Amino acid sequence: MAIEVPVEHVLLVAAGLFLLGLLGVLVRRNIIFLLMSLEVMMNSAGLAFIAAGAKWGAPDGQIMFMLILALAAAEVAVALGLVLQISRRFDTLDVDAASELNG
Amino acid sequence: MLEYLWLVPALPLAGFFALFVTEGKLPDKIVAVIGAGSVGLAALVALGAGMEFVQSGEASYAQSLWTWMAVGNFTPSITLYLDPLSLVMSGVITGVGFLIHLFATGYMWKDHQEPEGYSRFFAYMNLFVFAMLMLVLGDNLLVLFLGWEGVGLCSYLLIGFYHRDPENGYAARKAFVVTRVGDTLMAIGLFLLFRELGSLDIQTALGDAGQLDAGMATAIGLLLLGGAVGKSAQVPLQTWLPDAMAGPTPVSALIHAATMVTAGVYLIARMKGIYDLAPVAQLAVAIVGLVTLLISSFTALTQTDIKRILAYSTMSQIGYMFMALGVGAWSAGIFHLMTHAFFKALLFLASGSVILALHHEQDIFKMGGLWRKLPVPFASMLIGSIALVAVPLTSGFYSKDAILLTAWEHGTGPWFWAGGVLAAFMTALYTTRMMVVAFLGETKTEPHDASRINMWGPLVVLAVLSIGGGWMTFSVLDDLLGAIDHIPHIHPAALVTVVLPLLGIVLGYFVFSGRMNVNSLVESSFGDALRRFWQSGWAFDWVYYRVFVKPFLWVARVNKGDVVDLAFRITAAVTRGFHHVGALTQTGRLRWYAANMAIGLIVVLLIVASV
Amino acid sequence: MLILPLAVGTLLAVMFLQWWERRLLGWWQDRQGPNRVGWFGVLQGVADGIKFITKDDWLPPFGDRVLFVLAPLIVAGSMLLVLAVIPFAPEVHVADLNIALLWFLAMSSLAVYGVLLGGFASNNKYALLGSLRAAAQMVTYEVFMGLSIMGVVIHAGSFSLVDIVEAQRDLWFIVPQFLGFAIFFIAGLAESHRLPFDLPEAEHELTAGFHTEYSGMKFVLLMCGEYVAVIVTSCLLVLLFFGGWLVPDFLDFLPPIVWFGVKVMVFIHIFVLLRAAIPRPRYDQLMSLGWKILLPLTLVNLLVTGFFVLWEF
Amino acid sequence: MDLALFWIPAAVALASTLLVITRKNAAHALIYLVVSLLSVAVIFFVLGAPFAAALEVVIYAGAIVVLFLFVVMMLNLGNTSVMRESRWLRPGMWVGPAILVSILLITMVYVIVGLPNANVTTGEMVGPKAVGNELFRPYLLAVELAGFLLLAALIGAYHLGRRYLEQRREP
Repeated sequence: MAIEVPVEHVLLVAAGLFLLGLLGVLVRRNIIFLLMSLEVMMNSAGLAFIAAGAKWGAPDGQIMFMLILALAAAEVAVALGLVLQISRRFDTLDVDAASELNG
Repeated sequence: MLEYLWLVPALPLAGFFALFVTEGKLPDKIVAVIGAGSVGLAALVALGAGMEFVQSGEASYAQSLWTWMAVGNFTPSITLYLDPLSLVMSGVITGVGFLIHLFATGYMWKDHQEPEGYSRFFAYMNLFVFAMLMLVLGDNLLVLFLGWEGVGLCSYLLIGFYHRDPENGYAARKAFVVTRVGDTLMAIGLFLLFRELGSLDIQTALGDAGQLDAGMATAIGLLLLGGAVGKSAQVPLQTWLPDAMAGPTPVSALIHAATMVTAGVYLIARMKGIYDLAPVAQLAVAIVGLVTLLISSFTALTQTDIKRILAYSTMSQIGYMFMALGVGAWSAGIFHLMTHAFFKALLFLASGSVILALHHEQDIFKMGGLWRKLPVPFASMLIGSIALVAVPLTSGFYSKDAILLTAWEHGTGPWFWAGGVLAAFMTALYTTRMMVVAFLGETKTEPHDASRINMWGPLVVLAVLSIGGGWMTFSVLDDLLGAIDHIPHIHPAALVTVVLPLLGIVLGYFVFSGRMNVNSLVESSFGDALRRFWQSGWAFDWVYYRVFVKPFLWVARVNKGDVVDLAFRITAAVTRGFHHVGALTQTGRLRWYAANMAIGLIVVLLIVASV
Repeated sequence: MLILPLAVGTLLAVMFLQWWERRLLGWWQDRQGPNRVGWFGVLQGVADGIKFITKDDWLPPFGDRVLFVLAPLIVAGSMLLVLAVIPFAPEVHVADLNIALLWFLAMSSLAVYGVLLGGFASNNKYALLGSLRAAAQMVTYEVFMGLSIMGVVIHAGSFSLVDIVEAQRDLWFIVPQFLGFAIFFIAGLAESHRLPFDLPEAEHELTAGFHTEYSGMKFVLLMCGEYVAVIVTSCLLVLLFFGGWLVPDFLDFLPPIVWFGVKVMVFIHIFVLLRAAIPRPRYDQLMSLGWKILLPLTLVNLLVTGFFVLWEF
Repeated sequence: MDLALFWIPAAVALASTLLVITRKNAAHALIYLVVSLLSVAVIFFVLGAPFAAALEVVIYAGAIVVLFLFVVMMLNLGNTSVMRESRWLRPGMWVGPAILVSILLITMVYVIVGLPNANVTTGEMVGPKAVGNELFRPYLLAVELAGFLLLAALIGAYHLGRRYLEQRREP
């Protein structure tokens, strides 16, 4: 099942997803929403890779997507551990509470 | 034996390593055996190799060991090169060196100043002998330079041997720094030579020396002279030698009389081919020698420290050698180098036994009447002195006479001869002064002679050599170095050179034993000023302190805050300022960072799109 | 074409199964079981259905209404969707995807949401604990459920279930892949959170676990999901390890679909038998069994399988 | 007609993603995130990448987002957190980021539309076998690296998840 879709349409959708994710990162203060937005952004990157791979009929795009997947899994595992720690320490999920690393 | 030539430097090096790695844990007797034995064996090998070399009748012998490094077409090799010059030098170094080592085994025994330093002392001495042998045996100027610097290092270590007294450390530093001035000049000379001729191999370079234009040859000659002046304590870099007497007396004998200071003489003799092309440089050599000769012999007359007298005497004798090389008496210069090594080592060692017997008393005016109490040192001193004064039939007479006769015939007139004769007269004067004041007259101290055979044995051998060295080596040196006009002709000049020292002895005896009163002359204001001027070594230290040391210290004080570093500190401050500004952007707020990344992304995309 | 009969048949099968399981349990545990409605209580399912439909459709006022309604739909829907890729016989299937097996894994992983959201939306501490357990348990067992069937995929060289069945014409994969079968069986048990692995709804500690607040038709949907999961897991066991509709030649007097049904029934009975026979483990025992024993075993199985396939023994 | 098969899931994905970033209730947002991921999976399938589609569902939707939900449940983000979210999410907060993102959107659209060979269309099917062959041959090193990364994440998550970290804070 493969349908002919102009590649720039897919890229536009990927860009839209990416920007929505970015908007989420910029607006939300809750760290969980932030992480969700990050997932959206990574997913959009994966979509762009898949589109590129599909354009050339090459499996490389899917492989890149799998690597992104591994990255996302690793990131979520660590980030959720951090979320638990932050919620225990600061008793809030506000990312700005954890801004001790300022210059 | 020739094929074992490599053993000559290798044995002292092995001795050094043996003493070095054991860190002074060996018993002193074994240290003595290793320290003196390694040099003794090297002397035997050198003797055997030398005899075989003389018998073979070859002009030179080269033993190539290995290639040091290969950088492009620059491939200096470690090659030992034996010719008459280096044979004489290595014979003196190992032979006299061995006798001094032997003496030192007694002199340094249970040394009260540095009881733990016995092994260290011999390690340094062995290393010194090794470096000196590399200096004279290397057929490459780079190897020569290696030995040259090694000698400087060992000199530094040995002058500062009694390092617990800061004065000695100062003397060692002074020797090191002053000779470094000469070494720098020499290094520049070597660079020039390499640039012009493309090789540092001595024989190749001398063979190609004809390609040099006159100016370049003069420049190289003068630069090499600079190096030689530094190492051989000639004017104007002579000031370190008197202070170098801070080291133990065997060190003074070995380094500052017999071997190291002659390295400059060796260098100029070795580079004869260059000086043949540069008469100006050669004349400079002669002038340096003459000036040093005069200055130091006048200075020696006013010193009170027995070792300082001998140090200035050494300077003046090396001045003779330089003058000899400068006026073209190449063989006579080397001949004088050898005889001087004999009698000056004898003098130093004998004075060493005196000093040891008097519990490190060095002021001659606190001695007196020692001849009865210390017969062997006195006899040795006496023999050394007459050789130094060049009384006829002693070794010093033959060599000095040969030099003066050549100077008489020099193209610029008899000026060098006159200076040499004047200095010879002065030599007689100060030597007599030293002997009369220290050994005759009334007894002022109670000496304690503890010398054993390992101390007076070398004295006897050296005394024999000082007397007979002139004849014994004649035939050999004739063959080796070419004809020496050694037989004093019945010639006005020759007569003067014979008679004047004898006059000096007589005059000195009467003056310094008190039989002739010259107090009015000495105590006049002019005489006193002159005496103080001479005693300070013609005020060289005073001038150098004001011209070099004080301005340098001033610059250092001004530069305490490090002016050069200012540039870096300003850079650092600016960077830190930027850092503070940049740190303001680092808010620790994730969303701020994300927004910045988004802006960056926009910029990058715009750049990509516009290309 | 096949979708409608499949849906209706599945619902009927669930009704039947629900009664049949209780009957079997009654026999095995030496008690009565439903035996009043109809012949041997056959119509018990129908009676239950009428009861559930007529019940008040209650929503907990303290919970999250949207998610509360959504959860049973996900549970039932995801399992029903798996049925779409199961070939009951040659040419008897809704869709022959070339990634049918992955489809099954994807759907079973989505099923977690039903349990999780159900417990979360109830806003009840038993439900919350039950769904937390469910999440951890199902995510855990999903890992080696996927890995255990990769041995089969290696042998068959395809994700398509039809291809996998066809690849077993000579030898059922139960022989080379016994370890894979055992692990898949255990993981399937845990995925459908059937006894003895029904810790999300362990009634003696958590009342009824994640579905404590559920009643009426939403409860029916949850039940449906569970029974469909049992059926689906049995189907896959048969398809992956027991040759699907294939039987030895001397047995082909019946059509393939019948043989398939027979095999599936055997596994459903085994599921029920396990429920009757084995006590429930502790939660931590369940997790350490998964991570410390089954996962390494699965990896070893995969490694050995790969080794043998690559060297063509 | 074919394009509809692409644009319908794409529209769903965009809409649900917009809902993800605007929800106040974390659980609802996660459900919309799952919907978004599922529609992206459909897009993958449509683009001829069935293996990636399956992985998207199994791992992204089935494991990663479940972890999110798990944490949300552990922290028990109830009505108080929803109220806090509405305090944090004042309408004025959207203005700046929205402007920034719009600029970026315009730039991206400009770049994408201006791509040189815009007429090339996708359409080839790349099955799991091709992916596997490629993955374990030229990309073997990347697989190993991903393995390292996951192991590191495992250890990091294990460490971060322990309770003693917070006790150390007390003097």
